[in-house]
Amino acid sequence: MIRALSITRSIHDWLYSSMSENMAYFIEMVLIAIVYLAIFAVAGLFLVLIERRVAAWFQLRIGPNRVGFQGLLQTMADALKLLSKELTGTEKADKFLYNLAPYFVIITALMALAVIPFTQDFQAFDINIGILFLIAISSIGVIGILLGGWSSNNKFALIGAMRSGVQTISYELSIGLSLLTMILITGSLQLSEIVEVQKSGWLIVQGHIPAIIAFMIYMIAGTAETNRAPFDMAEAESELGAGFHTEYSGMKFAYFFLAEFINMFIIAAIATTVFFGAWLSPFGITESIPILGVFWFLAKAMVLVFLMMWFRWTFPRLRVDQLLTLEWKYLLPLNLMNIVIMALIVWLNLTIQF
Amino acid sequence: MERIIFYSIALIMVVFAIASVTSRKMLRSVIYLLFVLCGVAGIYFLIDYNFLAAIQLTVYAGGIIVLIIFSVLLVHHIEMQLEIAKLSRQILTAVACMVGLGIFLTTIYSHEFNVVENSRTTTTADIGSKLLSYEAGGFILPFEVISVLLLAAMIGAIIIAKGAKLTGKNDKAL
Amino acid sequence: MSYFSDIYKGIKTLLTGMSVTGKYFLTSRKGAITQQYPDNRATLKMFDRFRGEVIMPHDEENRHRCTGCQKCEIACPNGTIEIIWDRGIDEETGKKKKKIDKFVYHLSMCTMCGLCIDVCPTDAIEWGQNFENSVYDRTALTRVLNKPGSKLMPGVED
Amino acid sequence: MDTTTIETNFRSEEYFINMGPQHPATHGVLRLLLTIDGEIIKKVEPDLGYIHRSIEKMCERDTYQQIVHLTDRMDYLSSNINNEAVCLTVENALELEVPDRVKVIRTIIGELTRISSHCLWWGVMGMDVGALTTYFYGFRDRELINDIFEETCGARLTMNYNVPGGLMFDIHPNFVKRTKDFIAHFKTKLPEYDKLLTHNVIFQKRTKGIGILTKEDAISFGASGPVGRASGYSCDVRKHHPYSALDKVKFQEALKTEGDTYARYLVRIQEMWESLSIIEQLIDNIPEGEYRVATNAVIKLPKGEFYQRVETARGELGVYIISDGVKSPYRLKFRSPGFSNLSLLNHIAVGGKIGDLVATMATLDLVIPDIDR
Repeated sequence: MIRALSITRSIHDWLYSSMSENMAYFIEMVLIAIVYLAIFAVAGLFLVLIERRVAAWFQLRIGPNRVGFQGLLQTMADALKLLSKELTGTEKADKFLYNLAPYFVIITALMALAVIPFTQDFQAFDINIGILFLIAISSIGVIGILLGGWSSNNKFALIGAMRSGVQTISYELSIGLSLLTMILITGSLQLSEIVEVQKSGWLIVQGHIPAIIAFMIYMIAGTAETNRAPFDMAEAESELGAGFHTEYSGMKFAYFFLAEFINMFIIAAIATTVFFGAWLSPFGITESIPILGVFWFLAKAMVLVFLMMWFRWTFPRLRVDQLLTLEWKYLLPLNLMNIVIMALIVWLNLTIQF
Repeated sequence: MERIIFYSIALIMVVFAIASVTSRKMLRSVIYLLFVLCGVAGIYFLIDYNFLAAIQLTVYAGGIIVLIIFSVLLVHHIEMQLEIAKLSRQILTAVACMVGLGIFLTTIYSHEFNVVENSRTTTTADIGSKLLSYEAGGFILPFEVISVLLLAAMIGAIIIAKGAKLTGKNDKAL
Repeated sequence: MSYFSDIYKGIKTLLTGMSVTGKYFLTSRKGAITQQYPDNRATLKMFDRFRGEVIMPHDEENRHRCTGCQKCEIACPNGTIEIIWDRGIDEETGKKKKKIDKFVYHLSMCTMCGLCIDVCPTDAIEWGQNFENSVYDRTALTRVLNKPGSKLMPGVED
Repeated sequence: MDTTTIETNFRSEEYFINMGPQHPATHGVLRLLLTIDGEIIKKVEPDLGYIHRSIEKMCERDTYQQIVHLTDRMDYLSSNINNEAVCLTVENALELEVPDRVKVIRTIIGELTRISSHCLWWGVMGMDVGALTTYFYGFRDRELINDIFEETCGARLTMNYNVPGGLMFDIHPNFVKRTKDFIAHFKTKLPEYDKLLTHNVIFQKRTKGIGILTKEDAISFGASGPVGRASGYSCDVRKHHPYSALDKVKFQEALKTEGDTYARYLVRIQEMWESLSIIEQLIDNIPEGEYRVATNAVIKLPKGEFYQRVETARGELGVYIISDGVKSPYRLKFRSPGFSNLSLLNHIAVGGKIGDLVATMATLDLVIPDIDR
């Protein structure tokens, strides 16, 4: 739980002193859940705004700049608009699964957020198999998309869901293997330990060439995992209308939408943690001020998020069979080769350490 | 606190297990099953078997369930419902289930369970070295046998997938 | 070996594409091609030949140049123009003479083809610059172009 | 549901899907009835008529001056070329010789129209294969052309600048300067198009070897324009039956032999370069003189049949007029390029994936009003 930040410490003490242990425990859990929900909502809305502004700048436009200062409240207004919209649906849709699907997507995104080390001790759930947990959680998120596509009783949505399923199952391999490459250096799956190892140099520096290859594979697979262009097969608006969320409206659509952006942030956050030293400052310049770790973490994650946006607004979309070709013929063999090279490097002690 | 969590998870699992076998819509059954599996993972987390919990999520929830959903998606139309079985069969199944439950409960209640204080969590490194150890208590043989089995399954899958194409060469009509 | 060269070439072309969009991203401050339309009304100037709507200019003494010859009405493909005319007594000569009562212009039917203006022998009608024509009731788009009490400019018919 | 229906559902592999009339990839209200097996297309059936306005029938009511403005609304992306086609037909029928100035201006504006149409196509092509940014880059350059048009004739899209006998009014004094500015600007932007899309490995994978149309099929389906030329069918009306000032300029007909989606893409890119060179050859020496020959206020064509074809941005547009000597045609028929190009779709898209269909349709460059009229 959140320990080092002194305010949380005092809240913790006060809770345990003023009521029974179970009650305090329960309240603490609720508090943390609320904190993470807040992070989730703010980050989601903020990322949507960033995406729209960045897209506008790539496309020689201005972007939203009316609501609030420089359009800062634009997504808030959009969320309010979506909240007030009618929740439509198709006839003969499987209503239970149709309503359930968005929550799958959003809850898995939220759960993944829990293990991310924003800074020293700012991590809700420092589990000893952190990376594995992230992979496990991300594999559940796809169920929401599959369900949403199937239960809307729409053929375009069904095709979108199928594509998404195929894509996510394939690219999970690459994500796992490229992270595994880095695990060879750290020797631990625990995220806090992975950060600890990087105090003697970020992993992308420590592992040099294979680490860079692993990073590239990770970014490609991560973009595919979040269903973003150029891998947005599940939505593919010029082919399928809106893909799996064709029949969703109002807040249920917004859940899918927000989850996409949170997933993008999570992918960037994992990359930051595993490749770029999480909250560690470059060359240790702000070692003495631990709270700046949040800044460094977010800055690095934002750069990677920007990279993914750059991909999205530049590249054409792949076709569904080319998507699988890319994974099974290019990324996977390269990844396996890369693991062997990395193992050799770790074995021969060729890693670069400061 | 842990007791409360355990009982709530157990309740969820029981409810959804019953829902899973009684639902007449196939995909809904699968989703109920998914909740049961997630509940199992929750219990693993509760007793600090993190690795097993994550594996449970990856393999069962993320892998098997997705595959089942996928096959349901391929063959199942949204309006299709499973038939209700005949009354005689229903009774037969209920009796069989009751007998099974009875056996389990008697076994569980007749055995004395000792409460062991869980002092340390199993790390991945421990599990890895256990899997590759060939000393007493090592799992190298089953581990290797399973990998051979998986390889065989993979080759079989490839052959089934390629089958149509291989015969297609001779058959012009295809 | 073509496997690896394919990968290399692929990545290179992707990076070239990214450099193009990246360049525009960096110069985005001055490069925006969109207009902030309702805000820039004051500075927004249409080209002088812009076809917004048909207008009939009047001079300061409330006189127009339309003789009511109806050539525009005939030239219009859509029946946009309707001229209601009358025979009045000319003040100078005292003879009966054709003059317009109402020059009705149905903006909702106009396709801005310009044939009426092209065909007008006295240049009585011309293009206006207004393009903001949204109204709540389409009857508001039916306009009478000659102002009430307006007269024909002298010398036009000669 | 009983067991028999489950059996049939289980066995049916092909299913049927409605693409359109409201679908982002059909670029208008075109409805495609797709028969699909998984993602593979088994049959494409275009369903037309959602925006039919019976332009040809309306022409039988209108005078020849009035017909011109209706053609704006057919292929609205090459409206000026459509206008020119009608005017040329009428002028030929009247045996009216228009001044050189008119011919040159018509050609320049026609080529500008072609570039503007191809710019839009390029942007939309990128959007159809998933690169959304190209849309804005294409429109950025297209806006400059539209500005030229707006300054000269007052309208950006439905221009109606041609009248039988010449032009409605003379070009704007800024026309030459603006056009030259545009050429200079566009020459720096076209290589960017290549960097962004043409050379992109994903784009090439998406388009190469997709939707192949052989030369024989191109001829027998009546394909024209870039679609025909990408299959090696030399069908440029500007080259074979030059009209206006096109006999005075030198340009190359963009020809490719592959016949796939990528070839159609390349042909259009090359056509933009060729159009630029045509404009460059003409822009500096627009002859002085009249911009219009006086015609009768009511044009009456002599009895007979008249046909004129021009090359629009999409291909060959034919105007066929039967006149019985009165002020409106007895019958008027437009041979529109989009209609025959659309008829290819079932032939070349079958066997591809849904994504291929979208890419193929993008290179057919359909404008639905042109097909439906």
